[in-house]
Amino acid sequence: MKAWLEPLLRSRFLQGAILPLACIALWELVSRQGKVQSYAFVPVREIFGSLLELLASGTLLLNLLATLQTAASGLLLGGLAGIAVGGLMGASRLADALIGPLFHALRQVPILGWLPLIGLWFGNGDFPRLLIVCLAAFHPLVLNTYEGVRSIEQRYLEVGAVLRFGRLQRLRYVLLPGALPSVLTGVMHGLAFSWIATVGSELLFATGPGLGGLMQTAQAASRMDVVVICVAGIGVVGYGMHLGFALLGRYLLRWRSVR
Amino acid sequence: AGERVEVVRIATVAYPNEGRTAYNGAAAVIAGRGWLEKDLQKLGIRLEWVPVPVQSVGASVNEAFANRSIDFAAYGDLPSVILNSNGVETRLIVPGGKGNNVYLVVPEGSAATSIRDLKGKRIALHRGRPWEFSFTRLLEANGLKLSDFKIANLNPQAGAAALAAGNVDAFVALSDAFLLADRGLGRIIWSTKLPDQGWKMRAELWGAKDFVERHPEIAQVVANAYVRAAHWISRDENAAEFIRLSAASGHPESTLRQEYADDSVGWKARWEPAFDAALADHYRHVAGYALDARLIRKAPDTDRLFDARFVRAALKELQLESYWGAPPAAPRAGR
Amino acid sequence: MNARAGIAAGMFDAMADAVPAGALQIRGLSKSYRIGGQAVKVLDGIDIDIAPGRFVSIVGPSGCGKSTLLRLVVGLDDGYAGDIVLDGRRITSTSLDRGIVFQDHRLFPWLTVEENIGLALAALDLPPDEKARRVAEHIALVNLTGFARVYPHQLSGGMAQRAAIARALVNEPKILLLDEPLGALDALTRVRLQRELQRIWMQHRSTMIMVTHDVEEALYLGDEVIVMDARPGRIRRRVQVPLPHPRDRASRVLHALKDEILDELTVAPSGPDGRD
Amino acid sequence: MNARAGIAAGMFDAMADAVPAGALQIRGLSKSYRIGGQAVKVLDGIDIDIAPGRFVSIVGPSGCGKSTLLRLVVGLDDGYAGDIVLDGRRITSTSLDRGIVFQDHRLFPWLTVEENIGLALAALDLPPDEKARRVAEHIALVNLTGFARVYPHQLSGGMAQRAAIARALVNEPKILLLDEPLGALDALTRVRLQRELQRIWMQHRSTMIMVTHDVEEALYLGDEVIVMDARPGRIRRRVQVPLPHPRDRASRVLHALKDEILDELTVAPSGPDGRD
Amino acid sequence: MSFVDSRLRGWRERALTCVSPLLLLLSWEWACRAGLFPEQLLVSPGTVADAFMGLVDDGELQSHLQASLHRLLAGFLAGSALGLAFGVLMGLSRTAENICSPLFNVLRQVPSVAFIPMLILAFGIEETFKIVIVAKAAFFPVALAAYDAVRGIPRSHLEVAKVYRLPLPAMLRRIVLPATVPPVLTGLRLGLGRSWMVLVVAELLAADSGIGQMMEMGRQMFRIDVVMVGVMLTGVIGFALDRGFRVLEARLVRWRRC
Ligand SMILES: Nc1ncnc2c1ncn2[C@@H]1O[C@H](COP(=O)(O)OP(=O)(O)OP(=O)(O)O)[C@@H](O)[C@H]1O
Ligand SMILES: Nc1ncnc2c1ncn2[C@@H]1O[C@H](COP(=O)(O)OP(=O)(O)OP(=O)(O)O)[C@@H](O)[C@H]1O
Ligand SMILES: [Mg+2]
Ligand SMILES: [Mg+2]
Repeated sequence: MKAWLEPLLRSRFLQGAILPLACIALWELVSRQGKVQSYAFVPVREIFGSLLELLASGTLLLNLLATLQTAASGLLLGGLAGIAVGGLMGASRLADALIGPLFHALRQVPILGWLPLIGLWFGNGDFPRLLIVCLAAFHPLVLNTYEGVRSIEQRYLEVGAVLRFGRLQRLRYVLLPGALPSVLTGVMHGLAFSWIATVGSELLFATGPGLGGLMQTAQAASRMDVVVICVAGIGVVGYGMHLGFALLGRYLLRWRSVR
Repeated sequence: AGERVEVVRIATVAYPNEGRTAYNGAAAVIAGRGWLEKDLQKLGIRLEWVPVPVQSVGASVNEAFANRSIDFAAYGDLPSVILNSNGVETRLIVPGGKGNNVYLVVPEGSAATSIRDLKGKRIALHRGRPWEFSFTRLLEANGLKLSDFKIANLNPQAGAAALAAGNVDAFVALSDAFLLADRGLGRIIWSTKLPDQGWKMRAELWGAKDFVERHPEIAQVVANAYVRAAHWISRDENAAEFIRLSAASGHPESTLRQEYADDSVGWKARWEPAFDAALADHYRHVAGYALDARLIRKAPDTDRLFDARFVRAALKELQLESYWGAPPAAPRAGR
Repeated sequence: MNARAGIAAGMFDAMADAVPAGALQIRGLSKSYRIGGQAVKVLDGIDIDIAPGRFVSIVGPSGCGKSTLLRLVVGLDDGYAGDIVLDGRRITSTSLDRGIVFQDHRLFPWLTVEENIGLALAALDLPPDEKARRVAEHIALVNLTGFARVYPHQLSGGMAQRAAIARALVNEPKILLLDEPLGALDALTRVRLQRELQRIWMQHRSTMIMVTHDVEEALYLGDEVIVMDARPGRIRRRVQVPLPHPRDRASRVLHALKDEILDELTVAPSGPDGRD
Repeated sequence: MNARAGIAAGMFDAMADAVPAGALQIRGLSKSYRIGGQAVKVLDGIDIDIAPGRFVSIVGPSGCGKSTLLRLVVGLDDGYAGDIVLDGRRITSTSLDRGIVFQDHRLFPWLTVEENIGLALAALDLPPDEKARRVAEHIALVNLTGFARVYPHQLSGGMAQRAAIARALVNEPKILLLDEPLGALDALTRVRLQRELQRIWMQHRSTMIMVTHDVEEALYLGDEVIVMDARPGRIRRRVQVPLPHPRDRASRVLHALKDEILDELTVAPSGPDGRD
Repeated sequence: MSFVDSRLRGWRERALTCVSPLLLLLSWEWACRAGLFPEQLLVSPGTVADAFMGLVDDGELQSHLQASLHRLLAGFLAGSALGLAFGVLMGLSRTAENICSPLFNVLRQVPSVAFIPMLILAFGIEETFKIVIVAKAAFFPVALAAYDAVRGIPRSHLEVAKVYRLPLPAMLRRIVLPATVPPVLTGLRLGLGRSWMVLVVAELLAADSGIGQMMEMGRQMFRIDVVMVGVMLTGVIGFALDRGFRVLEARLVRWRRC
């Protein structure tokens, strides 16, 4: 191997670029196969042109911000509620026995099943959509917090008992930090789910600004280039948030001795 | 008269557009010009548009009517029949004109030229949506049934992809059909534009029966606005502007223009809010179809769903009685 | 069992005030664990009386139930038969009066050394700077100055053990249970900490019970050395150490006692099943 | 450093066959850890030569880097400066030739004692019944018969340590590194295991390096005792023990050496920063 | 003694388990009787039961259920198995992580619905396509959970494996698997939930049969009782599958002290 190539190939950044570039190349290849393929696989050059256009007009940014806002509020509200419920279920057998069955059953009901009832209770505005996003973030955080709390080693709980921690202290010094790795995994899930739920609900019921709406309109117009840009934008922005949380996680879990 | 009304809620199909909510059809004009808002304001009533996403208009509006969270709604034919057959009563206040076209598209290379050629083939059709009815009337006219085909239940986006990929032999579409045709991916072999086949997909203004009965004066104001909008749109000089407004739905103006061009129904006549025999016939058919397809358990008497008095009054008030020609022989109006 | 406990507690409640602080009475204590589906007796017929302010060392073969005994006394486990009574009250749960240094250090991996130590003060109502002062003082005591902000995984085995000792000492419990607290320490550090333990014990006149495998250490610190037997864990012998504190390590008495105890420990065990 | 390593490895490769098995050379070894953002030197300028089949004991203050040294020798960490060369090859990773008993026992909580011990044989190509035989034999060796099917959390501290010893011994490594392997054991068990270690060592003529805080133990077992200093960890002294094995614990020579080493360890340390 | 105790506790817990579903059922019935909501929208449990029986008699429910369960199981099994393998690979190998993680984390954030046109081009409109969508929904949460779980294995465990040079299969079976059981099972449970959801969406957008299709048609037809049958059914099935995971977990982490 050439000497200059080796460090390049080792760089994390470049390694990470291999697959995306390969995907783009493959995409381009497919798009050149014919009319039919270029219907869904729009040529890269065309996409790029539309991207510049969307950026210049500010459309992309505007819709992106709207989606971000919904997703962020959903993640925050749903996530906090999830941590609370999951922590409660994990820490108390009684709560687990009481809430658990209902939660696990309801959790499996697809959101579409709830739509008539949600519409019935909360009408047709922005709130039901926020609720859907909240639920998307809620489930993984309940599950992961629960699991995190349950997997805290008995010996640490015993230390808490010896030091006579009150409920709050137990929560703050033992349960939360002990469950933190798992909670952070839950946040990672919740991040993606709430993001997906935001876009998905916009796609299905959008009437206002948002990437999903933009995509929906573009789909109606058969502007597959815009659809692809939206998909890529959704992915990339989601990835950006993922990186942010990953960084936060690394800081919060600095006490861990892992690989 | 009844208790005091503070707000009138009208559900209408809406699209996200440039970061704002855009309405379609008459609502776009009414909302854009602020007509209804002003008129209601004079009565001390607030107007609230309730946007419903295009993907689930029927179900959302029906639920909203049942829940009394809206007073009026502009939406399709089949859902209102379903709603009424389930005991939630609504009234057709202002007919929506002659309606939108439904198209049958086949892949570019297909040899099929009529629906009969497609017998036994695979057709993409989104079940339960308003255009299903138009399509079944086509089948009926040709002595065919849905069960003569392999129906692939696909939403319009998936249907377009499936047609492009050659996974289906035909695709029942709205004006998106032109997008496929323009790209050379599909060919339109039939549409409701054809002269002898007036089975366009309808959408009209409906009002909750309770509300209309208790507050006819408010219903009148609303009807006035819709008739006025129909009149405004139907004038040739406003056609371009209307198409521009409608393009907010994402459908490019070119497809919209194609949708309206070459139709057996002229532009002006297309928007006539007429309670004519064709309308009554249409709804009878819808109810019959719904019953046959077991979408409902008992068919409502559709003629009783029409409340023509508001349109009549509106035409008079707006002095449009002769605009669309002589008032047609009205069907038995409700009550 | 609950009913019995109630009566016992009531009985002792009445005498509670009369008994001075830190007096421990263990009567007919036995404890079983389920191992592989069957109950195995780990402690059997333990009777111990410890007067307040005494220093008791426990030595015994590996697996004889020393740690189990300490767990019971500190109140972490109430599934036993017999009575453990502290100052006239039956022990039913933990208390800040009883501190313990676990055999495995059990520092919370997510807290730094100083946070771990400070945690022992969390349940106390002290001003923050007083808490900080005490923590710093105890970090210095176990010679971890400079490592206050370090996480447990960055500590050596001995350092972690010292941090655990600091955590147990910092809230000055009336009874301190130490489970091989100095096991992982080098001779110098060990001697220093023995001296500190003794100083603290004499200063607070607290009751201390220390498990150790170092007979010399047991004798140097203890007023009494309890020698245990394994399977099931029983008390084999109780050796009084009739010397004043602080003691001279080279004392002849200590050496004689040491040989005696070592003999005791190294003869064939008298367990009923003869294993080990 | 990679290039250097390559050259060094090449050089030693050539001599590999000439050097007998289990010879360890450590040259100019130093190791730093990042603590709180800054690099702290933990080991500095360590030079050690260990001939094959030798038993070397290491003693030194808590935190002086003994465990770190063993980690490096076993090949778990290659972020160091200097060379560690085994039988002519630079150590770059672990090998079945090198076994270790960690200071914390590191039994897998989800495996029973026998599964934990059997794990050490997973990479060996032995028939299952031979593996089972060896495992059973080593369980008996550390006196855990009857506890084969028990999970680690059901063991006492000393029992877990013994299981860890069994795991390290079961695949008969050429070099065995022992990090305070007998620290949590009572006198009797300890003496027994010392004897077993010695027997195994003499039988296999393997090289053993043992960290211990018990100077007597270090001298009783070791051909050589390395005394370390803290901050940074350095070698302070190397004491040869000129006695044949097996030895008499009461030997005058041993006692004299013991006093000498204890003196060495208990005088004020000569660390450059004077801490500890 | 403690044995009887734990038996009693088991029974008590089982009894408690029924409390919340029963409460929900009761309040539902009460809300219907009190007429809090229009009867067309909040149908009573009795009506739902009738609708259920009706659908069962027609055989309609069975065929929908069979279609959905087939898609769910095939998609979930394929997706989660791949996700598990992929997550473990990324967790164990730095190179794999560096190469795959950006693309993985980008794709993870994109709703399946957005891929439908591309998936149709690639997989047609038959079962494969639906199964692929479900598999995708299960793949990502499971892969992420497995990856995080493997990354979270304490260094000390991995070091022991290294010292004994465990071959990969032994390493996976003896260390990676048991060390990651709870978090991976949590990932599987999440993945299952996602699969259900996406399946129903997919059936709604592009299918002729299945519980999702049944619910959507029920909604279009304003038959909320049919929708509720779907809701109850998905809930009960999901709950049963979830219980399965719990039992599995209990067996796999027997070693843990509680
Ligand atoms: N949680 C448990 N479940 C089952 N058995 C246990 C449990 N804890 C301890 N044991 C058993 O109880 C016995 C005594 O254990 P204990 O830890 O009290 O011994 P020890 O005297 O402290 O020994 P060491 O000196 O080795 O620490 C051992 O045989 C052990 O196997
Ligand atoms: N992972 C780590 N990160 C940072 N510092 C570490 C790490 N591991 C060890 N150290 C530091 O290295 C020094 C030496 O640790 P080591 O474990 O080698 O000591 P030791 O000689 O084995 O002590 P002991 O006798 O107490 O076990 C200590 O000061 C410790 O704080
Ligand atoms: Mg113990
Ligand atoms: Mg060490």
